[in-house]
Amino acid sequence: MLDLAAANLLSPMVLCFGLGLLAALLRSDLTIPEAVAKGMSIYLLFAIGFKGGVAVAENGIDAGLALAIGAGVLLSFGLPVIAFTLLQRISGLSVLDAAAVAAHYGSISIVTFVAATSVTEAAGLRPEGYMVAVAAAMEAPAILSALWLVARNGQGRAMEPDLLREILLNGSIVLLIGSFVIGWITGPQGLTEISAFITAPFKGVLCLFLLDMGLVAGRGLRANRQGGGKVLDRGAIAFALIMPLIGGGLGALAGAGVGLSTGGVMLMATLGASASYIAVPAAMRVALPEANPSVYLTLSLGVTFPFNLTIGLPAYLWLAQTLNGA
Amino acid sequence: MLDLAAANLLSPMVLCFGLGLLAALLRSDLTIPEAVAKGMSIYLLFAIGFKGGVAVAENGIDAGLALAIGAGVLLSFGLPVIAFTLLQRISGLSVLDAAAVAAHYGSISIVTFVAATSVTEAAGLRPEGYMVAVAAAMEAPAILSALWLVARNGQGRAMEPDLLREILLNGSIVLLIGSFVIGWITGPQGLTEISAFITAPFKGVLCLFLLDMGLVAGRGLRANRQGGGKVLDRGAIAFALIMPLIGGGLGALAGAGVGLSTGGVMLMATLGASASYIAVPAAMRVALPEANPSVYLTLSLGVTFPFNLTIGLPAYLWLAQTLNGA
Amino acid sequence: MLDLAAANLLSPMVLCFGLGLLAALLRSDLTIPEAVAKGMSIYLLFAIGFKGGVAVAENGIDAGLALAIGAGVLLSFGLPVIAFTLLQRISGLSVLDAAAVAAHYGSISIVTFVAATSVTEAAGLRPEGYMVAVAAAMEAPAILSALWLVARNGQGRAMEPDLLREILLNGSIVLLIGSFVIGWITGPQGLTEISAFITAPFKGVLCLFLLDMGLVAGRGLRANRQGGGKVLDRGAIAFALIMPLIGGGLGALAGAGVGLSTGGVMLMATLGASASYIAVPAAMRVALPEANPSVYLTLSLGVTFPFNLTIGLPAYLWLAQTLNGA
Amino acid sequence: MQMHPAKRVEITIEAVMERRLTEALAGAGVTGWTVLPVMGGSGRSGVWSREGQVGRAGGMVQVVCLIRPDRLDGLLDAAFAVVERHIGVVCITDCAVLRAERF
Amino acid sequence: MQMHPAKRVEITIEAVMERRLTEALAGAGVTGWTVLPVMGGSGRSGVWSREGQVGRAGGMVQVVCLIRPDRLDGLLDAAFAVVERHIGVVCITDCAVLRAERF
Amino acid sequence: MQMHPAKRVEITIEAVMERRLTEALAGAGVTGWTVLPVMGGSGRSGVWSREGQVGRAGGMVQVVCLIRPDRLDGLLDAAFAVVERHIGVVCITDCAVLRAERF
Ligand SMILES: Nc1ncnc2c1ncn2[C@@H]1O[C@H](COP(=O)(O)O)[C@@H](O)[C@H]1O
Ligand SMILES: Nc1ncnc2c1ncn2[C@@H]1O[C@H](COP(=O)(O)O)[C@@H](O)[C@H]1O
Ligand SMILES: Nc1ncnc2c1ncn2[C@@H]1O[C@H](COP(=O)(O)O)[C@@H](O)[C@H]1O
Ligand code: NA
Ligand code: NA
Ligand code: NA
Repeated sequence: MLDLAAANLLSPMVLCFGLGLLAALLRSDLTIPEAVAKGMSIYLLFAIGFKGGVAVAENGIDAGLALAIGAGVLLSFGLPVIAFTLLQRISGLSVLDAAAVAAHYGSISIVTFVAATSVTEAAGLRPEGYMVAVAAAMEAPAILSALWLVARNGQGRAMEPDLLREILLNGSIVLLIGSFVIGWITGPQGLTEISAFITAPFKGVLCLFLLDMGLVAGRGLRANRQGGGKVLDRGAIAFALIMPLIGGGLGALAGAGVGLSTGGVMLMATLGASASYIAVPAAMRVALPEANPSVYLTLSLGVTFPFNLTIGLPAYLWLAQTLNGA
Repeated sequence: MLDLAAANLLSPMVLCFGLGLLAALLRSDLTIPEAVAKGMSIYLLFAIGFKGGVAVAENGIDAGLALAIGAGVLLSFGLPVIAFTLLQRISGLSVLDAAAVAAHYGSISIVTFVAATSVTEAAGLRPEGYMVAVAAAMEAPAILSALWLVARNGQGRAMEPDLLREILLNGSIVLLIGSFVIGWITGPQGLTEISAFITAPFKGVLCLFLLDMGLVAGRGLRANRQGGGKVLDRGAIAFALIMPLIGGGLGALAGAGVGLSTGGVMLMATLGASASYIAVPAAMRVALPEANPSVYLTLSLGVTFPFNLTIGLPAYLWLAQTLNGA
Repeated sequence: MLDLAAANLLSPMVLCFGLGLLAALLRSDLTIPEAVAKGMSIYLLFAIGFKGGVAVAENGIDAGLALAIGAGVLLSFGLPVIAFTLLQRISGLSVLDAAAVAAHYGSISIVTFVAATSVTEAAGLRPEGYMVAVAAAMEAPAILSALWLVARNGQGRAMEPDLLREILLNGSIVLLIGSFVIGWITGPQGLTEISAFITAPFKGVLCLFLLDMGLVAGRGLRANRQGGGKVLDRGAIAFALIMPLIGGGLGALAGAGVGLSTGGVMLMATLGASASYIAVPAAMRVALPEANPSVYLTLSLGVTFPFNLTIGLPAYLWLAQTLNGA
Repeated sequence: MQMHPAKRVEITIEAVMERRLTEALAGAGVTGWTVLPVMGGSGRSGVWSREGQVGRAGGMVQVVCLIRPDRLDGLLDAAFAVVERHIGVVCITDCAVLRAERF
Repeated sequence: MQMHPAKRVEITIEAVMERRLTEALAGAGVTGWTVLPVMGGSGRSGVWSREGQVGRAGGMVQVVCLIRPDRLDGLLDAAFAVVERHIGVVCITDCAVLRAERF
Repeated sequence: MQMHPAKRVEITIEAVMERRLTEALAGAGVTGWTVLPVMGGSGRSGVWSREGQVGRAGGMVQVVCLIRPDRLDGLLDAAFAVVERHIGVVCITDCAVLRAERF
């Protein structure tokens, strides 16, 4: 496992993230235009969804898909409860802040997922193509779970009907599922047509995208530090390092339980371990505007994302290999 | 022809457009940043112009070029008259609106042209490289034609001198002709240098671009529906389905008449059939500001573009093959 | 050398720049969105830095690196003095304007450097990978030199401490050095992973980027002409044609002096010859706001950049070959 | 040139709330507004910028409404109901407009 | 700090008309303005947004002019001649500026 | 709805000066501002536009501050110290704000 970790730390992907982080912490004016970053994330979602669909078209579909989605949805509903309880114990966060953070950790980070795919491929594994559907299915339930936690703690309010539609149809879910279905329909032949676009340059785009993630995470950390660092206590930071291991462990168990391949188990672990930093923050701004965005964004993007990218991914791969006896 | 149509409907290109349309109609917040969409369209224009120029460099130039351009210009001048007459008969549009719509149908849609190129290539055809020059030549005449129609109907006004320059030198014409000339000058050797950029990823970029077109068209349709749907009567919508067939038919005849290859005839049909949705709308906002943009954009982008992309292209291909006895 | 120059003039790169220039002078509305242009420049910097690092990983490092950086820094400090003296003699520019211009010519233009790399490769040369580090090292010293010239001429003021950090950590330096280090660490294996992204499409992206440079330069020239053309006297324009030859000559000598390969000498000449148009203008707006940006931007971007791209690069290549007896 | 007194209301609000705000405005009979992009800012909830998009999911926007003075209260009530729990600011200025029939 | 009374004129207009407007302003002797991008809006001609660029070819922009009060009429006449047949709004506010020599 | 008098200060300045300006504002105790992107403009130093980025390294931005009237002078002093040697304009308008506790 240490070899894996070392190789991962020295991959262009992780180094690019590190460069972004460093540049931001040094207050360099290096920035990637918002439109370009959004363009790259659209590219990555489209490519990964499409390739997942093609894999399903090639290998056919089995009960595994339904089981995996079911397990994923359960995880997404359940993890926030664990996260919330943990936060209540080890951090001084308010109920609202703790619930908002919990929503992030039940949901998933698609970039972490993309990076994990890249790691599985480097390890010669071929995860189930439908894992992208599982990823999409896990985005939203955690939000409902967190709102329920808030309500149960006496601070609930009616959920705006429109919000649910917004969450379920948010851009990244629609693009992921849509390109998955397109890949499924067009199959390997469709892939041949566009693979020079979605396969060959994929890793390079991911590197530049992670450079931007590093910049954004670094700026967030700096802003947090400037704010006196009081926003986050040690308990909360410990949470952001422990929770991915819990989520990753449960994800791996769930994946192995529903009979996924080693690559699939690794991806399931990653989904459990990763924390949203786009869809859930947006939903929280609408549903729980009083929760402090610095808290959940710093934890999710500033602590857990780098942790997963550097240490988590090799650990989940190792876990998957161990569980599946590979 | 039905096979062609079915294959076309299940191509990644058309499915991507459909995904965009669906996402917009479901009110998903999926969007492609304006700058990225514009970047993709610059890429597509540059690539198609360059490749056209290289094809001319390879095959040499003949009288066909001048004839094809002549035929295209005539079509672009003539089609608005047909369109205007038809609209006056079957729709309730005002003179100004009808003339504005007519300008769009005389002119061309470069994305439809790009998609058509991709269809001809899939069919193993090698259209004349100079068809991109024909496309560029057909953008502007229709606008003059429409302004003349307005004047003849007693609502004319002096045409601003600057407008003509703006139309003739609009970005897409300049880029298309410019890259065509560059491709011509540098020839196959120039293509070798940059083909990994302009050839390999071309189709994939086109897919993402069509996703955006679907989003934009879908939002337009939705806005139109919200507006009570009163903007467009049935006659106008029927027009948007009939007119491309007329334009496509005349285009195919003109193409066969000047002796183009089957691929060239197919592209000429597409140029006749397609309706502008960038250059002409901009010109109309300046020259005929009282004409309602919802009318011409909904017809051109919301009805005719999807029609051409899905049903039109295979039909024009079939027509070209029939006419050229291939 | 004439062959070289002719081949260069008809390369897609130079023709694209010419197209942009022409489009702008004709007042076409062709524009490349700012975000896309910035995205392309990030891509180019990342790719060139990374490939430089990989080359160093492959060939190992030697005393040449330190010597070349030393020579580059000296040039960057020294060239502004020459430039300033020359301007004082042959142009009517004020002390502040002359110093600001001098800063630009001591520093470097990374796009010219990228274009030069592309020329060396076409000539079958393999310049030292660490030349990108030399390029990064040469950005800043010229600014200090120019501020010192201002101070010596009695118009100095305290340099804001923050400005130095801003200059040294400006985005392009950080990205260039960062990706250089990443390429160095990951070596040829890292390159294999992402070469479909950073190697194959490189030249095509460069073409589109130069198209944008042409547009920007052309608009600048037009604005300058509209302003009555009085901003720049003949002496200043002569300077912008002579100075690159001086800088290029000294750069070539320095490169040959520290024992660089022919490709390396050519790049060193290019660094000496090229004038900044991003980092230095930004620094000048902060440090010498009274200096007229039209002056330094028109000279650097409107005169020297096109000169280097078309005539300069083949000349520096010829010079390098002559000096190195190749 | 004939000018007509009006009010200019400028609402700076999170982008995620834009649709909700404009729907509330439309609900209150306000049919004219213009949305401007915002690059960054600072307030009680800290400093943010569009490029370091941490702290404001998707950033903020500025919605500008020109309105007849007698319709101001309706607009403010509608806007306030949306803005209330959220960060952001509302600024009202006296102004004059041409072509009063548009407001 | 010394302030000088001035007028702030804000013209929201289609992007295709921007050059025509600023040329008209320059023709009327107005040499200072700032152009702001517009993301979307709503008016008599419906709702539009920059991302769903249907309904406004190329979107709209906002041109802001600060001007000495006595020059307002010239500016409005010039602007109105361009804006007249087109969609868009014009809003005039009293303001104060520093460094009056610039206006 | 309860409104409170305030001042709206709009500072158009080169993008390279933005951080220096906001730091000066913060130093003068001003904690609220909004930064708007600028696409182009014209002034004594000529015409420029973001796409033909020659003439203004990195373009300009507009910083808008809403502030209690009694704090205006402090703000202007701080801003002026930064803006003084640089191109750009400052425009001050009377306005009203909701939620006065924010200013
Ligand atoms: N006094 C102010 N002047 C201008 N903009 C403000 C002011 N206060 C807040 N804002 C804007 O509103 C956003 C949220 O402010 P707040 O609710 O105070 O955190 C800030 O990021 C600014 O964009
Ligand atoms: N009352 C208003 N307040 C602010 N902006 C407006 C108003 N009315 C119109 N606009 C802007 O002007 C554009 C065109 O308006 P109209 O000419 O009414 O269709 C709209 O899309 C808005 O951006
Ligand atoms: N009178 C004005 N009204 C609005 N904006 C102005 C005015 N004068 C200058 N500006 C803005 O400030 C920038 C620099 O102006 P200047 O310092 O006069 O060159 C211009 O490019 C405009 O964006
Ligand atoms: Na998770
Ligand atoms: Na047509
Ligand atoms: Na130099």
